[in-house]
Amino acid sequence: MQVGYYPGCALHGSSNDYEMSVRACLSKLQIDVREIDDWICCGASAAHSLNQKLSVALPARTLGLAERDGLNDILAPCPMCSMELCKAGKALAEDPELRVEISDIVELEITGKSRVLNLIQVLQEFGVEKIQSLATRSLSEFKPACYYGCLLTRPPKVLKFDDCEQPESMEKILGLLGAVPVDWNFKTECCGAGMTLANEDTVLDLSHKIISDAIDHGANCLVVACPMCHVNLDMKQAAVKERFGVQRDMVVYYLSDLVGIAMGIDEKDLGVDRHYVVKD
Amino acid sequence: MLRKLQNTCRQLLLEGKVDVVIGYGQADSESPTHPVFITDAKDVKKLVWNDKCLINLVTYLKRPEIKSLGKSAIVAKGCDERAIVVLEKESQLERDSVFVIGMACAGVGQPLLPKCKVCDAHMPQVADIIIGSVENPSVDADTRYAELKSFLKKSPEERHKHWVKECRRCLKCYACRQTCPMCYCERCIVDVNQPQYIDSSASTKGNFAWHITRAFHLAGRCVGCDECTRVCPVGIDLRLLNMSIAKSAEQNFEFRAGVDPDAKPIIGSYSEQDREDFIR
Amino acid sequence: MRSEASVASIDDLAHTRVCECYQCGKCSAGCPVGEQMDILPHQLIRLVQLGCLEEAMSADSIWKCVSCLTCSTRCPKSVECAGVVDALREFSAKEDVVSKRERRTEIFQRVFLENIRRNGRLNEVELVIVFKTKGFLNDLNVPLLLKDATLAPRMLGRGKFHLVGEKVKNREVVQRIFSRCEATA
Amino acid sequence: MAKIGVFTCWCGENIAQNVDVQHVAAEIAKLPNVHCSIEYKYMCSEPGQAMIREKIAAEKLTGMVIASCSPHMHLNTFRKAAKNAGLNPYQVEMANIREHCSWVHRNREEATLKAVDLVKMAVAKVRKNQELVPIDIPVTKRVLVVGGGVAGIQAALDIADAGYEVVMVEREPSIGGRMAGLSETFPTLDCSQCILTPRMVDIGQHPNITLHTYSEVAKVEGFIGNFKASILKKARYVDVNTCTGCGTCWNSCPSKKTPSEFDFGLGTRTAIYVPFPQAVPAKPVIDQNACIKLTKGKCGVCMKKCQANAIDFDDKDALVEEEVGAVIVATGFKLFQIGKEQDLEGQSGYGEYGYDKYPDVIDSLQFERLASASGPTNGEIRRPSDGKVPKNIVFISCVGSRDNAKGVPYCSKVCCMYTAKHTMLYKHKVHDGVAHVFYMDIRAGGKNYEEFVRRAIEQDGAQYHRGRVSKITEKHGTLIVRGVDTLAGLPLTIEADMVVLASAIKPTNGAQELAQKLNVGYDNYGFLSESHPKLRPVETASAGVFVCGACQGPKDIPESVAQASAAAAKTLVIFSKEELTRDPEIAKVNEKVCAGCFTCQRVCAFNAIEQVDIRSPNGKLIKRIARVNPGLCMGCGTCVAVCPSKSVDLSGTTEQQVYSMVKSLT
Amino acid sequence: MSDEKEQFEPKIIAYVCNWCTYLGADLAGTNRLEYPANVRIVRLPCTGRIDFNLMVKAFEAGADSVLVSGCHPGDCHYTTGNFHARRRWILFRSLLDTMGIDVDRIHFTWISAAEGKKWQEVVTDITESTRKLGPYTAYQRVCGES
Repeated sequence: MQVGYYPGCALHGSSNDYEMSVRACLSKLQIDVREIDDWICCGASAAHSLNQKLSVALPARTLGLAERDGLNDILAPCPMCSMELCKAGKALAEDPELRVEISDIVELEITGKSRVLNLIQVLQEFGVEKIQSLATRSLSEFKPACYYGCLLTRPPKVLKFDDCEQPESMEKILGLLGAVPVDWNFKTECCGAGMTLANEDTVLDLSHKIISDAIDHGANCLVVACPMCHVNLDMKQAAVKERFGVQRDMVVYYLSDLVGIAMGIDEKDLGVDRHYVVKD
Repeated sequence: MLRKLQNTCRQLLLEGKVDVVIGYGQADSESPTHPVFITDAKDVKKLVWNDKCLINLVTYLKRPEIKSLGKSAIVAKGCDERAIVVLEKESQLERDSVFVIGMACAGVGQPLLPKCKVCDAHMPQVADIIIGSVENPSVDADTRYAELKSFLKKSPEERHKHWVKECRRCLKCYACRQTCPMCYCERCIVDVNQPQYIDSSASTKGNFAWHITRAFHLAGRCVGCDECTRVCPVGIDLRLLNMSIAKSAEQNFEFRAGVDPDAKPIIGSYSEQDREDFIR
Repeated sequence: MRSEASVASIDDLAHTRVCECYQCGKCSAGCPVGEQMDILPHQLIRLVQLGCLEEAMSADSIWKCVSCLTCSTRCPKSVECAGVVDALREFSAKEDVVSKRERRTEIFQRVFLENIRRNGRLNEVELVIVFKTKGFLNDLNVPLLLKDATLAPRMLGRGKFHLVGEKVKNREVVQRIFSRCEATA
Repeated sequence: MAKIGVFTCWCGENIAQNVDVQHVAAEIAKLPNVHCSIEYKYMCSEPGQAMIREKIAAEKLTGMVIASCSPHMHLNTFRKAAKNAGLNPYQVEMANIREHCSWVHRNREEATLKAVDLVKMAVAKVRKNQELVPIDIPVTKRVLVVGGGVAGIQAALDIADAGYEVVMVEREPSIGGRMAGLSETFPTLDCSQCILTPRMVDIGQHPNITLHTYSEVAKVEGFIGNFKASILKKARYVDVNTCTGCGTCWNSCPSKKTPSEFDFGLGTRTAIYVPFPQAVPAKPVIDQNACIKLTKGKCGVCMKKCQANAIDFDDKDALVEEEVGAVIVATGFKLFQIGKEQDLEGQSGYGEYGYDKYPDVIDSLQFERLASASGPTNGEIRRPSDGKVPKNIVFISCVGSRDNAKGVPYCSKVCCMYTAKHTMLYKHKVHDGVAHVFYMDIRAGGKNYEEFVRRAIEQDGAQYHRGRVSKITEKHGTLIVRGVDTLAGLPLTIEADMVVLASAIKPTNGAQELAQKLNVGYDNYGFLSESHPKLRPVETASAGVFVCGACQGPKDIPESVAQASAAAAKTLVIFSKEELTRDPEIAKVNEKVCAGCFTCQRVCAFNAIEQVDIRSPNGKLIKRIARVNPGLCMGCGTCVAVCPSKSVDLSGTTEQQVYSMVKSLT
Repeated sequence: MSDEKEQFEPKIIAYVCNWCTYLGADLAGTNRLEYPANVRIVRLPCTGRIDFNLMVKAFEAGADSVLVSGCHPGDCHYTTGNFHARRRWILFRSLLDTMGIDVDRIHFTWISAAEGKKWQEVVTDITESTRKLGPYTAYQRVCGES
């Protein structure tokens, strides 16, 4: 089982704990992860804020590289990257003129045919049963509030993944591993995403709402599949606490953390110890 | 091929699958072929198959005297076969009341009949059994209607003169009607005298009206077997008239009579998008 | 694609037709940062419908937008609201009418892209430093300059901090892509 | 020997001015068969007609031509005159020498020449005219009414009261439809059941009405005046005739947990049940999926308890045939599904409103039940989750409606009104409560409607906010409604105890299938199509089939009732004669020469052509030929044009008539 | 003027449907819209009823031009008659063209009950264009022969 891999800047930067955990899981599942050679940044919100053309071209370059390496399925653990790649891919696949123009710009022939997957999709497609078979311990002590954020499901027309208002795919996976996900409200509400630096107030406010709703519904941890969400909910949790005073600390796991834990991977190898909020 | 043909027919008759076989017979290898109606398995040796088999035997299926013989098998070339498709569409025969022996045919007549030069039905399509095998060439519309095209190079006046000339020669023998597999009306319109649609006296006017009528009554039905032309004692080239409608049908409605058994007959169906550039 | 702001060029960029909006306000209702917006999403669309692009482009809210796509996702008329905001940002920056109060956000986006242009991938340390300086030069806001300074050591502690960021091998092509996109846009 | 009279009219100066009428008359007089040629000032005037009548009688005319105005103007006038004088009206032809001649040509000479030609043509035609008699089709004076809601009830009673038999088919165990479940009705706030139930009882007791409840239309054959409908009576397991409706059975039924359809799941019912107390018939049915006896084989308490021995567990579905002359479709509506599940291609639910997630988010029909005195809460507004009286309630209109993204672009028309009503009902019952309404536009066109909405706002203090709601979440049992007030330009978050969604109106299940059985058209959403949006609002493409109520489009009660009476009136027109008289100018097949290619059948827009087997006395098939059903033929003559052997002809415009007209111009 | 006497008056036969074009012509009358007196109308229920034989017959009867007119597509009183007609006309014209029959002498139009003006224009134009073409001697010669 082979899948192309697009870590994106975050996972090679401050969110390397996410990368550790993803890689640990996938290798345990014997999924051969092939990082796209010389991939470049997807441009994130900056690109589509300032230059639409760029917001297609940057992801297109990476897609082109993947196609060159013959990678049909690409895992992009960061939803922002994943969405930008999907969006560009769709646009290219549907608009021949654009395809010609962009291929010229990025100096690569692109079809836009390759499939871009987020972490959840990869786990669903390549391993739910496998995970169960490899599971060595039940996650029964975990009552996670699964947090999808914005870009795992949006825009639905492009991603066609899960229900964009009431998603359940994370709950399904974790449920199978013995965890008891709570039903709560803020699954798809935004945490402020890329505004962490540019507009912290927003981030703190939104993160607070999310964390406290999770607590209200009896969650004992949060589960995310997005580096930005993790930064805002984990790294910024102290600041949130300081400003709004939430009842208690919430450990924020990556989906791959819990899956890994279930399969008996050491928390260190998953990078869980690198989180800001840690279980005491 | 001939042996296989004869064996097939013998079996059909012996097993009582059919009561009569309509096929080609021939006095000697020099003389032209003629239709034979074989009801006794012993006689199958009378059947011949060679490039003198010009007749479209399908025309006999509509004859009451043949019908009265019971279930029939018919020897049909790919081009003749199309007539069966049309007759079935027009409720003139039930497909399973006829056993169609399709003959692979690369063309008949010495020299080759004009229709064979542009034939794309070397292999039968709907036959119950196909004897022999031969490459089925694809022929584009331009080639198919090439002769008409060159005729249309004449000015309207010349064309008119041409047909007036032809109509003067017409003997009103109605062989064109008799031989046409599609002419099955119990009372032909020329025989109606109240009102008199077509002047039945020997007049150019009447002949003119007749040939317009004959051609148009075949609109969307003529399969281009060209029998009308072949049997015309004075050699009027009626194919041009049949072709002009067939071409228009193919151009305007992507329709070719007898080619697609599932296609709606064009007289009796319509599309709201039919062209009307000529309508004010 | 048209290069100066107009209702048509905004429709083009956003792949939508603003004329389809019937002002139900669902976008504004669902916007996570609506409370902080001077001009609400549906009002932005209205301004574009009316052709009052100056007002729209110089609004704070287009920079408050966190691009969560909630508006576009829930729009009953499938108007690409977030796309329109992006288009407004692009034109606002190009025509230099960015609201004073929101310069920082625009600066951040620019710094981010410059960073990519140079390295092909994001160098976070560089991003933080350059953004902080440029941000400071913009508004001379000292507290903001010092904020998060404490984060750095904590991040280091967790090995989450690479002082030397990655660079892609083929950076020339990245730069060419940038210049070509800027040329055509 | 034909004796034709030609009457040329001056029409005062209208014709005479530009046409030399005397000359025309003189010229025509020379034609063969023309027995008399007369001109006169005003042929259509009484003296003119009198003269015509005299001539016909005196000269024993076999045909006549009136050369005057357009046949669209006076053909019928002169046909009547002929009839009164004993001449078959179809022996009358007209030459239009006014609209088509004197009025459009100034040159008198040319106009006169043309007039002569036109009259000649008419004479040539009339020579070939045949006597025609209007075709009479026997009418079965019974109507089938499909659907027992308020529309069906209205139509049925109108017709039954007029003295004709009605067969009513209702899918549910009781008639009453949606209206039976409503609390009070706008704009008068009168109790829905109080006005409807008496009408339901009338249906049950009316001597002219046969009622098939718990039944569906399986098949409909035939044509106007002569339909044959087969009706599927679903197994009821209760003999309606012997059952007294005493109630012992449902009071003793141990299976009590089934959610009540009538209360939209807000209450429960037993396995043997009447949907609601005022049901008609007041006889129960057994829900075979809930009944312990029918599912597990044991129990049968109801049978033991039943004094009347009305219960029969071996009951089976049955088909009954009904012959009717007309059909009225009144199948009504259902609500758009707000949750994830959708039944129509391209429609999707509102995950953002958490309808299937939060019990206190309900739809408008559920609210009607809560507000209804006969409802699960006896008319007290209590929320489903904990029975608490909601102090803050939010109503959201246009849920589904006008929402292209969810696949329902149209306006459901009644929501604005009933939402205003809901706020009033709520305020009248919960005086200290606050009712919020989120709306996009208020559509209150109708007598006393706008006033009604204003009353909700001004007197009962409903808080109206112009804007849609984006998301509903829940916190400690309170619903957090995130909306906007676009007029104030403010995002709005309201903490509500209950939310009511005004869900879009859709045609009820199976409406399309029924339409297909009746050859009635329907739109993308399954609403049945009327044959003309303005002038034929209750007629449909198939003659004798009428529509009324919400199955044709969103409608309120007054409209549905009005439309139902219209459908009844149209039906009574059909019933007003012993036989349907149809214009005899229709197609006819010459079966002797028809070759049976059935091209005519393919071009006929009215399915008027049938295939008929001609058999020898010993039953041997001779040939299959086409035959025209006079009940369906509309007389367009397209079949004539496509028949290669001219074996079909059109009475009134026969080939002979047309060709002799053309020939007369030679 | 003398040459006006000389001028050729074409004979035009018009086959029109009863529900649209015939009423359109009526309206032209009611509005007193003047046009040449060369047209002879044959009223038929529907363009669907108009067979190609009728057009041939018209020429045999000495028509210099034929006009066939009915309801606009979608407005047919019998819902689809004009659609079927249109399809036949498409095929028929190609046949006539091959036979060298002057297709400029067969005119097809859609004229609604409200288009009195259009009727006036169409008839005027056809009369004038036919006048230019001159009498249809070619066909009349055919009819002459025996």
